[in-house]
Amino acid sequence: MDIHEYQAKECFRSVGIPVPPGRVVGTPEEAEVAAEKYGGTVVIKAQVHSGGRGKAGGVKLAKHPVEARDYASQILGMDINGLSVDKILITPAEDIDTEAYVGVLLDRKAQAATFMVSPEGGIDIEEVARTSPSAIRKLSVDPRYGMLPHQAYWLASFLYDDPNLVNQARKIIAQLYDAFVGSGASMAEINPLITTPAGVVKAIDAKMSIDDSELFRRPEIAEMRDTSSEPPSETKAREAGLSYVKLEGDVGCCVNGAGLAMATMDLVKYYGGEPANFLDIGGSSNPDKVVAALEIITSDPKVKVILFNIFGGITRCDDVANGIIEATENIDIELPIVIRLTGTNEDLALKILEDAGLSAYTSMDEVVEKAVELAGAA
Amino acid sequence: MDIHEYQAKECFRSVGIPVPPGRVVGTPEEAEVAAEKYGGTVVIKAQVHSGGRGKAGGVKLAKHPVEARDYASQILGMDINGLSVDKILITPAEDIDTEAYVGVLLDRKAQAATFMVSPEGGIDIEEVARTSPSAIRKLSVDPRYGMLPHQAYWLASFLYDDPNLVNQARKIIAQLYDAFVGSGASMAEINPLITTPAGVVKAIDAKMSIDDSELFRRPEIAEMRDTSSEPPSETKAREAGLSYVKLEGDVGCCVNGAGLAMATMDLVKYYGGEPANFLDIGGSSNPDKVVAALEIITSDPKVKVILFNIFGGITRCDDVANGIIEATENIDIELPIVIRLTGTNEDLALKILEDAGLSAYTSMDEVVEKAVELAGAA
Amino acid sequence: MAILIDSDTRVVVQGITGRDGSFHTREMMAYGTRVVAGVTPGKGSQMFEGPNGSSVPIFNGMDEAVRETGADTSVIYVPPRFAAGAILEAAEAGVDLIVAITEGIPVLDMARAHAFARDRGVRVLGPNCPGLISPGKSKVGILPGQIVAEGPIGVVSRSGTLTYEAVFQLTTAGLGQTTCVGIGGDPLIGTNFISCLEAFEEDSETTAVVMIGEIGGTDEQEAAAYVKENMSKPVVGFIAGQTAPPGRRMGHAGAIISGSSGTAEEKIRVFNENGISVAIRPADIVGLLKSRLA
Amino acid sequence: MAILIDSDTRVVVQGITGRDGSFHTREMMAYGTRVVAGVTPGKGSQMFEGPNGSSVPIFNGMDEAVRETGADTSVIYVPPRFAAGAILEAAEAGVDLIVAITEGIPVLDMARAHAFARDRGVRVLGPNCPGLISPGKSKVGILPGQIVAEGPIGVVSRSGTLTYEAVFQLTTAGLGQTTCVGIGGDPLIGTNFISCLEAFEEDSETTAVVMIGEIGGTDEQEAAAYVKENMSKPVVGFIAGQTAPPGRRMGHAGAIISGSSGTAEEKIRVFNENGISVAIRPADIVGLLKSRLA
Repeated sequence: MDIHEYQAKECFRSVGIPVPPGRVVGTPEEAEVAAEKYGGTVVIKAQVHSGGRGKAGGVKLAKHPVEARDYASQILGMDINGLSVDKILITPAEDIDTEAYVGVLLDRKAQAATFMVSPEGGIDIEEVARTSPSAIRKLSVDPRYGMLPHQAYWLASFLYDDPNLVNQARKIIAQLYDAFVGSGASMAEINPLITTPAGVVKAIDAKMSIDDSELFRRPEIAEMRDTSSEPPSETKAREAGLSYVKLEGDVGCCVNGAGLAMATMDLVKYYGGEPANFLDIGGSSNPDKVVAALEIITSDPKVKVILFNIFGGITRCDDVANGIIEATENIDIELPIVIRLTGTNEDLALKILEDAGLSAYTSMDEVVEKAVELAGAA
Repeated sequence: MDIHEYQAKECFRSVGIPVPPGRVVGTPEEAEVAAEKYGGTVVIKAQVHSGGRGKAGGVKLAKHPVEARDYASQILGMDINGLSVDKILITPAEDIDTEAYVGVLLDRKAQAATFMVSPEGGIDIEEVARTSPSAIRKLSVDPRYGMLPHQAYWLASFLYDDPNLVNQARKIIAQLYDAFVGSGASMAEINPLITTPAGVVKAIDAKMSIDDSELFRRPEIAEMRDTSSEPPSETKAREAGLSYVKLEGDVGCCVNGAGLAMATMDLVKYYGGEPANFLDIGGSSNPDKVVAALEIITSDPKVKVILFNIFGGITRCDDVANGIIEATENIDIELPIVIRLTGTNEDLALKILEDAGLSAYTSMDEVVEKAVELAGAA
Repeated sequence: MAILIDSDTRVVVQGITGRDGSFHTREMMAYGTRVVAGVTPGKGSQMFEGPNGSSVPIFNGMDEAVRETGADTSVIYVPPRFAAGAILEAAEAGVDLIVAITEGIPVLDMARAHAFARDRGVRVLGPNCPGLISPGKSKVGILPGQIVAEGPIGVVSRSGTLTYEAVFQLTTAGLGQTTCVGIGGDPLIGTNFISCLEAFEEDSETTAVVMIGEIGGTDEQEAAAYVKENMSKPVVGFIAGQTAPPGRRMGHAGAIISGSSGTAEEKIRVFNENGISVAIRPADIVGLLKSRLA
Repeated sequence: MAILIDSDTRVVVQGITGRDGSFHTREMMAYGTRVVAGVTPGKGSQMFEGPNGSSVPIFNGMDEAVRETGADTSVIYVPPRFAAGAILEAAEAGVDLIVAITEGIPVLDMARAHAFARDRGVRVLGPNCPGLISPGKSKVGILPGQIVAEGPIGVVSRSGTLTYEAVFQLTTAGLGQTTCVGIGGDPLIGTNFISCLEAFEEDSETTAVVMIGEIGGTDEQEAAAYVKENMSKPVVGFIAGQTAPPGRRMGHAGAIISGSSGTAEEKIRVFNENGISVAIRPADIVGLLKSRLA
């Protein structure tokens, strides 16, 4: 789960990282008041879960409160990479001497939190890692011992030569690790970490993603979720315990298992269609889950056909067939439904479905081809 | 550093261990008020850093507030193993079904925090460990991973059979580890851990020692030190940065190095005397430290002679001799002083001391024999 | 022959009395797996009733379970909140293989648990995996026994039902399996593709391997390099998620394209570069396999 | 021959610019120790001025210091607050021996640091120890070079000045030393008596060993059992603290009688039972040694 810049900054502050003050507002008037309060030049930043806010015009410098209000009204409501801006962060502008990059993420290969730091700030770290790896210093933190003092120092001394700056950065790096672990994060980033002409090191941007699996034990972080930044169907799917990602196509997919769901989407594309979604209904034949899945899929007006692809393993196909029938009886659906059921007891299942007037298949290719054809015809 | 029962209980409460409420008071009247507040029977417990409080009469059950006041006036001012009681803890008496023992200390061999638990409570764990080791379950906690859930469960299931009690004890054991690490303790003990007839597990006694080396970074715990429970000379020595332990003899010892200081005390005993103290003035020749040491030694009215035993290693003996002379000039001492100085530049040092009219030796045996003789003659 | 488990494997089920644990324990027993013990704290000294009047002793802890029954493999069906702790317990109790089925274990918990298992030389499969099955010998986990058959093909996959899909096609086409291994959909897993490929390469009965990957991470790319360097047996691959958008988690916690890395396109390219035949559709797997084995 | 350090030992000083660090570095250099590097974060690329115009490069970190100079031994003079971190850094940088002089390191910090060093196979001496000296070859720590002499006696001790006392008497009596090792007065130390006794037993030049213990713990008792089982060379022992009261810390954090365990009386008894000649007074050590060597 991504959290907003202002939330990540709050988290950073709580572990002691120096972060300039800021105020989150939702109207141009509030922006003006905040700018007045800080005095001087302020930065206005769109709070959306997207990179490239600056390029999209979502970050502006305002020299006085009235300008802040004007920019705020431009940015609020703006669309940035498909996300609508409804909150902006107002912070006093900082004098910047240098910019560096400090980030930490869970590295799969090292199986550990892994820092990457670079004396060049404002960069795309992935791009730099590819093009000039020597501009990055990398360190994995042994989960048995945590961040050791000399490791923080070693990273910090890659950013600066001045011992005073190294010392500040060393603390910030150790604190960033605390924030990372303390929040159950999968990624945390300060980009840029600046130095001011007075020799002070500060984090002026903040980015953080939380491991979804941590949220059950961190209700205060779970509450940070901004459902306004995602399609309502995704919110609903999460509440129903379904894995769902909205896409732009017209073939609604309802599959058991994440891998099979992806393979189904790929096959839709292969046959010339466009999947409307990723959806994993999990391993049960529970009709309630199927109902929720159908409601979510049909709430997308683009969807023209509903495609079930179910592999009955431990759960028997006949049970799944009965579940689908019960679900479709409880909900009013105008769209064509095509179903593929295979695995244990598939013959029985096909008969049940056909008796109920539903199109049933055992081949994945066949059903997908049919779904794409129906979507094209609709 | 030992902390009082009520302080340890506060620490236990802060990590979630169920501890009955309690109030620390210093007068019989306050004891009556506290007993009134709790209603019913209360326990009155002397707060001194000593075992065997019960046997010494420092723990009483009072059935009503007036009785509480009476017992309080008996206990306050009482002498328990040489320690005067000036604080008592009033807690509501608990119905006790069973008593168990749970303790954790830093084990030298395992180099780790090591738990010992026993289904018999109120015991002397050391005694039980010697006489019936099978009555104890022991577990060392790997400092790289901390207390693992199944380890806490394994310990708890040695105490109880009932899964409900095991579950409560499991949590308490994990919390005790948190308290131990979180306070920089070297020992923490719940003795007894009780169960009530209603099936609730609670800690009704609490004992904790803090590693002195942790205090610099735990000011809130350093403040718990109760200097009223130690001789003023020890308080003063600690403030002066000297290692000092008051004993009951009459030969005041001033030695550089802890091992040599112990060996000096032993030699005093060997020659028929009794050391008045352990004192390690450390490795420097700084006259200020010597002055502080002399003030501390002479504040003990039992002391009849002052014995210096200094081995000049890196610090040259002549420097040390000059330090002693400067110190003795700054402080008025009536008692005889005998000095042994050996090591680098000892000849030079002896001459300096003799010129200043001080008795100087190079043999440890000689100087100790002389000191014991002087103490006997005084 | 088979890899990782066979008919001698002695299995202890952690969380045996839970809904999933009890269901799948009966499935495993019905398949013929030697389930020798179960663990549920607080239910020690009870018996778990298996199919056909069989039963399995339940213990309060893994230590006792392993000591009393000589179990060498553990399978974990406990909820996410307790699952990393169950892995630590199993590793300390000294089994050789821990199969962690549970989905949704916090990744930082797993970083510690993997380190702990590594310290003790214990292999972890998963978490968030369907387990593994050596047809006709033993199954540990949740793979459906009825879709597999004995034969010469090794299958290794990050996915659950997609593996069933592939295995079912193999079985239907008469291509039985030595062992089918689901390595799990989490970002930090204990046993990766390479380690399974190594085992299949060494296994004398395995003649070819099907490797089913997906978006996210670089495990497939490293495996591909391994295949080129070290495998004499043909490998057919499939990658799910060609249509997945970047930055979105596709069900599995590990199935996410970060920036431009971990895409299906990249993985397919690397497979092709390293001599792995890539099936564009799951239905192509059998054909490619047959042509490689011909 | 000698144990642990000799004339080839290449020493890096952690905390070289501090008061104690700079003083003892000059002492070590004057004695002939090969001090090849110093470390003080923030002072990298400066030079440390040793005696007689010699100098030593200073580095910001141990990693660089070891890489650039091939140091194999580190000695730590940094304050208690940073000392455990310095040990971790040295262990990670890959020296073979870490001599931790600092007194007052939190014991829980040391539990982690010892585990870390064990993980990496690095020996720690101390903390809260005076270090060690192989007369005529090298000294690492704070032992005064002028009281030792080359010869056949191994000395191992938990104490500082009490060791000097014993060593000085040996030297005065014409009994030089192979190596004198102070293992430290803390409760958790990296190198115990046994490990030094083992080394002395193996060292061809050592003919007898003096072992100086004190109250607290059971290291001496275990060492005594080791001596009986494994040592062919005579051992003379001394235990300080016969008059120490129970429950009080006698200077050293490790010198404390807990309940009735760790008393001098018990240690002396165990020494006697295991064939270690016990000196009742420090002055008796030389005589006992001579009679055992006769």
